[in-house]
Order: sequence, then C-alpha cells, then structure tokens
Amino acid sequence: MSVNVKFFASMRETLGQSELQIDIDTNQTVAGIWSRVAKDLPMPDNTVCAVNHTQATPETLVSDGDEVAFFPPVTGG
Amino acid sequence: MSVNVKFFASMRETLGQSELQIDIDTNQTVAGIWSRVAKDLPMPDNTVCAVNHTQATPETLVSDGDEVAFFPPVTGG
Amino acid sequence: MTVQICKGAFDPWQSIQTHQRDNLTDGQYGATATFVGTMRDFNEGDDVCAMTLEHYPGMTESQLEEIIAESKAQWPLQDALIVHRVGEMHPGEPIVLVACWSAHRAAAFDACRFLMEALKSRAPFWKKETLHDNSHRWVEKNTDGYSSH
Amino acid sequence: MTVQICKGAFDPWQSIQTHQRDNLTDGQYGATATFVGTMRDFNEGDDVCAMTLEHYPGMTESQLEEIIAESKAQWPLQDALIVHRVGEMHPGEPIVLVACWSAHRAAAFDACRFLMEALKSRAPFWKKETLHDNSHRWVEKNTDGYSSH
Repeated sequence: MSVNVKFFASMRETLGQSELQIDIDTNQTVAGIWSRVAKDLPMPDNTVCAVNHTQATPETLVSDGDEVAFFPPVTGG
Repeated sequence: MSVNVKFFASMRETLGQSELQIDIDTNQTVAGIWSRVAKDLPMPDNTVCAVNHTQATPETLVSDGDEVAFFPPVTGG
Repeated sequence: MTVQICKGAFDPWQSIQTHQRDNLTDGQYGATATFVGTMRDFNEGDDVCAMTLEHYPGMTESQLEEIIAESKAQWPLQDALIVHRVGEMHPGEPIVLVACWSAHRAAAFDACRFLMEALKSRAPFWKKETLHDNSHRWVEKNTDGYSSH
Repeated sequence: MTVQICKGAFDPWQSIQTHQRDNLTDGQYGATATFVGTMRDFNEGDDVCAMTLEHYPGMTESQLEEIIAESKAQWPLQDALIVHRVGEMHPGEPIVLVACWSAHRAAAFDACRFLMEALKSRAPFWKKETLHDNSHRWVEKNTDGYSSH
C-alpha cells in the first residue's frame, strides 16, 4: 500500500524534503512511517504527528492512501 | 453654606427635578441633604450618592460649594 | 489613554483605526483586544425600538479615566480607548467600544474585560428603553458579565 | 462561521465590518469581542525585521473549523470569524483576527479568548523570524496566554 508523507517548518528543513510518496507493508504505525522516511534520525520528543489532517500518535495505524504529516509544535496566532 | 444637588435618570423623574442649589448649615451629611431636598421620601435602598464626582455614602460630610448627586444603579455599556 | 462621550452615532471600527494611527507605533504592540456593545431590538423578552442613554457629565468622564488608570496599574498596556454613546439611539447602533493594546495577548484580553465590567458597574450611564407601544422603562440592572455557559 | 487564510496583507477592521454586513442582522447581536494579533519588531529580546508564516493547507482550515464548532457547542454564539495571514510579512502587519458575536458579552468574551488559545495551541502554523543580520530562526513556542500580571 501507499501513503503520502509531509513535513513542515523546521522538520521539513531538518529532513531536507517536504513531501514524498512511499510504498509500505500493511499494519504500519506512524512511528513505522517515520523510521522509513527519517532513516537513522530518532523522532524528536516534541514532534506532532497527523494522519489525514487529524492529530495522531506514533502508535496510530495508517491505511492505504493516508496522508501522514510530521511537524514541530505550532506557533501561529 | 451652599451646595449644588443633582438627580439623574429615574431619580430625576421621581423627584421631578434635575438640579437645585440649596443653602445648608455646616456639618451636613449626604443623608441630611437628601432629607432637605426629597422631603418625606426615604432614600431608596439602592441609591448611589456622589460628592464632587466621587462615589460617597449617606454619612459623607459635605462642604461649602460641593456638588452632591443622587442616582439609581448604573446601566451603561 | 482616551475617553470619548459621543452624542451621535459612531463607528467603533473607524474609532479603533483612527486611535491606532494617531497614538500607537507600528511594531510596538502585538495584541489588540476590543469589545463593542451594540443595541439589540429585544431585552427581557420584549421588543425594544429605541433607547435613550443618560450620563452625568463630568463624573462619567472622570470615572472612565479612573478605571483606565486602574487597568494601567494592573497590566502592561500600551494604550486603551473607551468610547460611549449617549442620547437617543436605535437597534443595531453601537453603544460602547473598549479597546486595549499590549505587547502580548494576556494583558490585552484581561484589561479589555476588566474595563468593560468596571464601566458597567461604576460609570454613571442609565438606559431608558422605548417599547413598541411607545411606553418607556428604565433598565434597572445590567446582566451578569461572567456566566455564559 | 468563517475561516480565512490570507496569502497577502489584510485589514482586520475591514474584515470585521464586511463579515458583519454580510452575515449578521442588526439588532440581533449585542456583543462583539475581537482580538487582533500584530507582528512586533521585537521578540525574545531581539529586533525582528520580517517573518514568514507557514501552514499546512487543508489541516489548518479543518482545525480552525473544528475549534469554531467547539466554541459554538459551548457558548450561545451568533457568529465567529477567524482570519489568519500566511507567507512573508513585516512589523505592524496583522497576523490573526478572531471575532465573536453574541447576544450578551460574557459569551462573546469567553469564546473569543477560547478560540485564540485553541488556535495558538492546535492550528498548524509556524513562524520563522528574520533578524537584522539577515539570519533566520524558527519560533519554538508561543507565550503563555493567561499570565499577564
């Protein structure tokens, strides 16, 4: 199955990419997706994860076609 | 001595006057002024009193030239 | 720090912009909290078609200046503006504007609400409503400013 | 209930008036509480000369709509408006507008502050500051919204 992965703000700069499409096995978690895309970089403690525009946790399971995003704490307003 | 007395809103309508100048003895209180100007009408419980634009109590002493005001609870804003 | 009593209609959003242009420096403030009270066409279950606002010239202004001074003592405000309408007005027309400028939002929010509650409990203004049968009634007390759930 | 993401400068006072004219009925609301966040030329002790605001298209809008829905469930609001700037901006320019309309002031005040705090803690926006030596830095966290004394 295939998921779309996005990075924002300092996370985007650290990883040097903003978006990529990857093929994964079924029953993958958000943490599993991170390992696939971030290689040896551990996920920073304050990372916010989202699946399909809804906040998620590293344990959240992802499905085919999902959009998974990783970003630092928000600072708008 | 002489003081200027003012009434506002429903108090003005009840007493049928908005302002008058009266001559009084020295050592008068705000309550004493009320008795002079309101005749037999007891001061309503929720009456607000002010002397020279500052909130006062019925016991506040008034001096020559003071402006004494009586009005109901405020309802602005 | 400005207090204005208006005898005719005023546009609160224009007042904010004018005050900001004339009294504040771009880049120095980060937070502007404002409140506008507007005349409703209903109150206490009745239709209201007009309202007359009476005040106590002299004392009203000094009370408003005093509550602004109290807010300045309590919060790091850059500026504050209070505009209040008096005289006869109609539904949809603004009655009062309170605006606070500060570097950060907590002070602006807190001071704006403080000024509004202090104004409603201490500034000498009185409302008289005209109902549809052309009868009049004095508003006897303000609604609670803190129970909204 | 409206959410707008602006790629260029916006005038918050104009946005309020336009929204009010198009969505509200005169006489039906008595209270309008608003908050405007404006870019400062200082932060954390340093001079800031520009800022770039990044967002997550799609998620940002849906998060803002969700917090507005939460405010409607909690308070009797007649309407709410959120406008947020993205892209590059300069000191003195508005970043965010939150406006709430209600019959009475308590709901408008409470909901406006709730929306602002919820936006700052949950809506995906990120600020990157440009300092005077042309260096850049990401803002790492927002200031506290409740401690202002």
